[in-house]
Amino acid sequence: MGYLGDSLVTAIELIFSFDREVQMTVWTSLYTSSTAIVIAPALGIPIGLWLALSRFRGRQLAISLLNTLMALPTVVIGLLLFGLFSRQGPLGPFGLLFTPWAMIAGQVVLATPIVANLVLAAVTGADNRIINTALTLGASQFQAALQLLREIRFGVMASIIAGFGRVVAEVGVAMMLGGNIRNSTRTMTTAIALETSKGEFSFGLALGIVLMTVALLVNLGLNILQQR
Amino acid sequence: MGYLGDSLVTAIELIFSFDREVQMTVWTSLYTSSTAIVIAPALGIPIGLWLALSRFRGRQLAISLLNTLMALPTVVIGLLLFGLFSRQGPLGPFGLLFTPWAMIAGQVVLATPIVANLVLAAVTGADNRIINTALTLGASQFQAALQLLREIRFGVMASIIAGFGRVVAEVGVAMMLGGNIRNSTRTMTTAIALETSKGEFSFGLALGIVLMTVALLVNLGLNILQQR
Amino acid sequence: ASEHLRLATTTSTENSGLLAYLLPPFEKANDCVVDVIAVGTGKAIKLGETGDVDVIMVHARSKEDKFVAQGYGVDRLDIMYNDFVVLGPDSDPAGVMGTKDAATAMAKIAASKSTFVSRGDDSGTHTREKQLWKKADVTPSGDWYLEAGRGMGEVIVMAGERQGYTLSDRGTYIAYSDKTPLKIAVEGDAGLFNPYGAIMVNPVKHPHVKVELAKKFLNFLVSDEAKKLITGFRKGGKQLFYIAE
Amino acid sequence: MDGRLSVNNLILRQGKTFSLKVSQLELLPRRIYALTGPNGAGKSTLLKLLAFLTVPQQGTIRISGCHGGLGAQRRQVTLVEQSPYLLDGTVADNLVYGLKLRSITGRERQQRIDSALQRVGLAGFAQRRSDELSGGETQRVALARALALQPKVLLLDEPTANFDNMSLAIFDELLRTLPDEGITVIFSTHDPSQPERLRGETIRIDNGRLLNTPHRVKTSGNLPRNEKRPWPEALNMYAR
Amino acid sequence: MDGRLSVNNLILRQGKTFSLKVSQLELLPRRIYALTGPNGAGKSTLLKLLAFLTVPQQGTIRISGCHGGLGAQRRQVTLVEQSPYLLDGTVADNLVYGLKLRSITGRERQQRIDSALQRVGLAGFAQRRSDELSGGETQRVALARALALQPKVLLLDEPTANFDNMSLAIFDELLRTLPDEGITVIFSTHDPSQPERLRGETIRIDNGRLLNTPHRVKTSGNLPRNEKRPWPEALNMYAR
Ligand SMILES: Nc1ncnc2c1ncn2[C@@H]1O[C@H](COP(=O)(O)OP(=O)(O)OP(=O)(O)O)[C@@H](O)[C@H]1O
Ligand SMILES: Nc1ncnc2c1ncn2[C@@H]1O[C@H](COP(=O)(O)OP(=O)(O)OP(=O)(O)O)[C@@H](O)[C@H]1O
Ligand SMILES: [Mg+2]
Ligand SMILES: [Mg+2]
Repeated sequence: MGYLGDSLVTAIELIFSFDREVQMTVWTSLYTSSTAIVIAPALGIPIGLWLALSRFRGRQLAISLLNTLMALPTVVIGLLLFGLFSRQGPLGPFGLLFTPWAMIAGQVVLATPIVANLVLAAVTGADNRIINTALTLGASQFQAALQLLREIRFGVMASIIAGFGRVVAEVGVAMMLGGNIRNSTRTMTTAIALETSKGEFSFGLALGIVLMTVALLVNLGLNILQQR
Repeated sequence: MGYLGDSLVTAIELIFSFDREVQMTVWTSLYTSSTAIVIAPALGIPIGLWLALSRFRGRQLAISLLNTLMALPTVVIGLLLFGLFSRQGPLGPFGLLFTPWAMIAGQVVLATPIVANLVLAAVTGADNRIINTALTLGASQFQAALQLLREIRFGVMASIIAGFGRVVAEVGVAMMLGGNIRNSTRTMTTAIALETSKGEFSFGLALGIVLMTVALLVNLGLNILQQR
Repeated sequence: ASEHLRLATTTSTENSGLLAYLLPPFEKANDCVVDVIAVGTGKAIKLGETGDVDVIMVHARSKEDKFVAQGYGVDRLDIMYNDFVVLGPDSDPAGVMGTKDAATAMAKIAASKSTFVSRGDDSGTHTREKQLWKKADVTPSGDWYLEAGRGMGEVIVMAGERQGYTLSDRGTYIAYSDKTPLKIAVEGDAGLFNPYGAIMVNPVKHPHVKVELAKKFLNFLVSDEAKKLITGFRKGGKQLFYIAE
Repeated sequence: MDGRLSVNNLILRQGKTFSLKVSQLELLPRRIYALTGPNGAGKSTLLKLLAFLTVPQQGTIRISGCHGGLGAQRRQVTLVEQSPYLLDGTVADNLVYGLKLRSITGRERQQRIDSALQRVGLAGFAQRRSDELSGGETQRVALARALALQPKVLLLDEPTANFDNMSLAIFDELLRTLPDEGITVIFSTHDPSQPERLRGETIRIDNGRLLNTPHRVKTSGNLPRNEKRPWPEALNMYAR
Repeated sequence: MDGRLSVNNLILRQGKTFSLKVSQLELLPRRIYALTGPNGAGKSTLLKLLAFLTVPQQGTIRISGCHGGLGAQRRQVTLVEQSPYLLDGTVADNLVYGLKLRSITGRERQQRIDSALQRVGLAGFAQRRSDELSGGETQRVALARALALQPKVLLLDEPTANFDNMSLAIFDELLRTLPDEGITVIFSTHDPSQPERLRGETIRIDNGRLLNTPHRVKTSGNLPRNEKRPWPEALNMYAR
């Protein structure tokens, strides 16, 4: 436990030193995660809505499959997309491997099932009069779905927050697809992993505290957004 | 993409070869995750319920903090608990480091905020007459809370499934606290990470497919449980 | 707008801090950036095979030769070497402290069934460990032999926690020396030398490889300037890398 | 004539035992119809069908003068459900929603909101939160929300169940004026005197079958056997 | 005398404008009380307080012969809400729930369920899913669920709002027998004739103030100013 105190001090120093490298890492973490968590709901919310509202044969199986995708390890996503982005892969010519775009793609794959599942759960638990109310007031199917989302926004926001937490905390995708390149694709988490592997435990933990601080700020922001 | 086909074949071979080492790894993954996902809801559900149902100053902040805990990287949890379990740490004498128990502890820390947050969201979205209905039919506060959980069981189950997905897919805690020891604390995910670091991508991916298969079976089981 | 060269290398070179010290002069002189992707030896070679990097720098001679033989790489150069050490706890249950011959020490460890933590990850270090066991005529197995499947630093920590022995490169040990109770038990054996090689990814197989820059980089690595930097690099007051003669 | 509702050969099965069958039903514009029948007769089920919210397993419902699909037809009709759902937000938010969807803005929007709330006796309630209303207030907000839309056909499912006597009087008054505004009203009720008071034509339903159709008497020929006939004899006359 | 409800100096503020104040109210065992008043008068609010579901900001509610805390008092009283929530599952599941909590098992449990369903005219509904009921059926299941518990005090919030005439008759009949079974009934209603029919004592409420208390006439002295008095004059007499 000895290094916990050190870490706190180091963390505070790190935050207020405005060290360029640390800032860069925070920024990489933030903008990859944020981009991913804008794209993931754009895919996950419609999937969740559709699975919740439609009835078809094999729906239960589809839900179980979606549940299973939440258990997709980040390394596996990394491996899969590596095959896609690698020079020999179909997207190889675009040279996306070891760039933030590859990381974002991996994080979208990671977060989408989470968002979809939790939206599915929120819709399933929602008042079943909402859709009909919107429809009879003149909404189209699409507008009614939007209104439904507005009514269950707490659940939708929870799905987005869970997805954000997942991508901002993940290492595997960032490592495999980003490559942990200094000043380029190094994120908070890959930096923590690196420092830990160097034996710089207290520095690693300090970076962890910085990451938590950033995440708290983001969540406070989202919370305020939700209040409105 | 070339290795994708290879991986599928290898995965099927692995599953049907009943290789003792692979079986052992699957088993370690399963029983640590399962134990963790029995303990985490025991902690997370009461926290989520309490945050959803009580009103106190600072509640919004508490919720934001809980949201933030979902962004806790597994390496950071590993570092924190390492300090606790290491020989010099307060729990050192128990010799838990590099045993499944340390992994389970880390996974509980990982899953509890997820379960708590999603239960909070489910309760917030629930019909607000449920508690009063139970109370007026003679339930104690505790029994009413239980009935509430029964009514929103889809949301509660989603929180558990999300937690299970998180712990079964995680690498950091299993690495840091389990040590990835062959035939002892090696899980599916640490094995995948190892094979990947060796450059054995297709074998890593094959293990990933095995893991997904196991997760699918678990989810189908939970789904059937939920149907009842 | 400066050009990027991608170098896949082992964690030991990156974690020791050598590259952060060695690369800037090259980057400055050639107006380029070297993107270092620090991974396990196996994965570094794999990234070379798939053509996702331009140069690899690793320490596993047999694998390097295979890499070149299969046509994935060209222009293999010996860059430098450091050495391995056998680490053990103060209590020294196998009684190997100060032994000069590594294989003998390994045999003693096995005979006394003292805990030994292996990298178990097919890394350069693991490959060397297996060679040593072979030389000692031991097939390690049993409760005392822990195959961890993790990075060097983590394995040092694990061996420390378990009061066991392990094989480490000197650089990582120095980085961890204040975090582990382990001491050097065996060092200086010629069988513990650890050469690093650099290989350019074959531009015939992977046309997008930045041949010009990669060649410049390889030339730099064996230049007098680099030699001076490498031998001058100190950590904790100790020299970590030596130039191959 | 626009706004005529025609139902043909309608069949809807629901649950294990219930089926609603309507071979033919014509509802003329600018009239008031009262739908009466015991609990579980199928009143709400029929109203949901007429609102195009459920799709029958068989048969058609058409609204004359409307040549669009389901969505277009739905826009002509508004249903106030038996236990209405108020959207999260204020009372005004609830009234605004449908107007927004119809791109009604500015002065007209405000006028419609004010007038609708006025008509249900809830002037001054615009800024109240929708989840902090009493039972009767909730029902009246739902009614105002529908009125503001000025639909061709207004479907009301037991709209006055939780109304106090004052509101009931207001409601009766209000309903009588709607046909003149070009609105057809179909409401279900358990109040035996309400159809008469409103000079509405009564459609009686039981066990999923219409016992009469408006404008002409019908034999109970298609009434299922074993029917319990719980409707008091005294009411066995056709209103108006 | 057991089961006497005493309210003292009760104050509950709700929302921005509404406050409920009851300085003194005594409800005697084995009687029927009708709570009447316009929408938003505070009927539901008062009933929730009497059911010990909300805690007043000031004042006390006590049930005589019960010496436990809130939980124990709550067990003596059961409220059927204006818009009741049925638990997920079957009708039987809903009736079983409270009985299970009271450890009533076996034959007695079955008897109580059967009898309660019978009494609300829903015999044969036990295995119906609770989310597949009509509005009136839902209300009647909620009533049966409360009856099965045989509480000392039964609170009913507009229990007959969605009832058909047949059920209404059954209900009136049922209610009249409850006092003999040792049950005090307090129900709210908008049906002006219902209190009389049931020979209940009327408690009139408006704007959160009681306009009378049972057993003795009260001046409207504590009636807030600006009161709209929407209650028809004709009803200004005290039932029984
Ligand atoms: N979602 C549903 N699934 C299956 N059956 C249903 C469903 N909703 C209602 N029913 C059944 O269909 C029949 C008609 O119900 P409906 O709600 O139309 O009755 P209603 O005439 O409106 O009665 P009430 O006067 O009680 O409101 C009833 O037997 C009811 O139990
Ligand atoms: N949750 C709430 N928060 C704030 N105000 C509320 C809340 N619920 C009800 N009110 C207000 O309190 C007052 C009393 O409401 P209550 O539900 O007790 O009326 P009621 O007499 O039952 O009316 P109704 O006959 O319409 O059911 C009303 O003005 C209502 O708007
Ligand atoms: Mg109905
Ligand atoms: Mg009320």
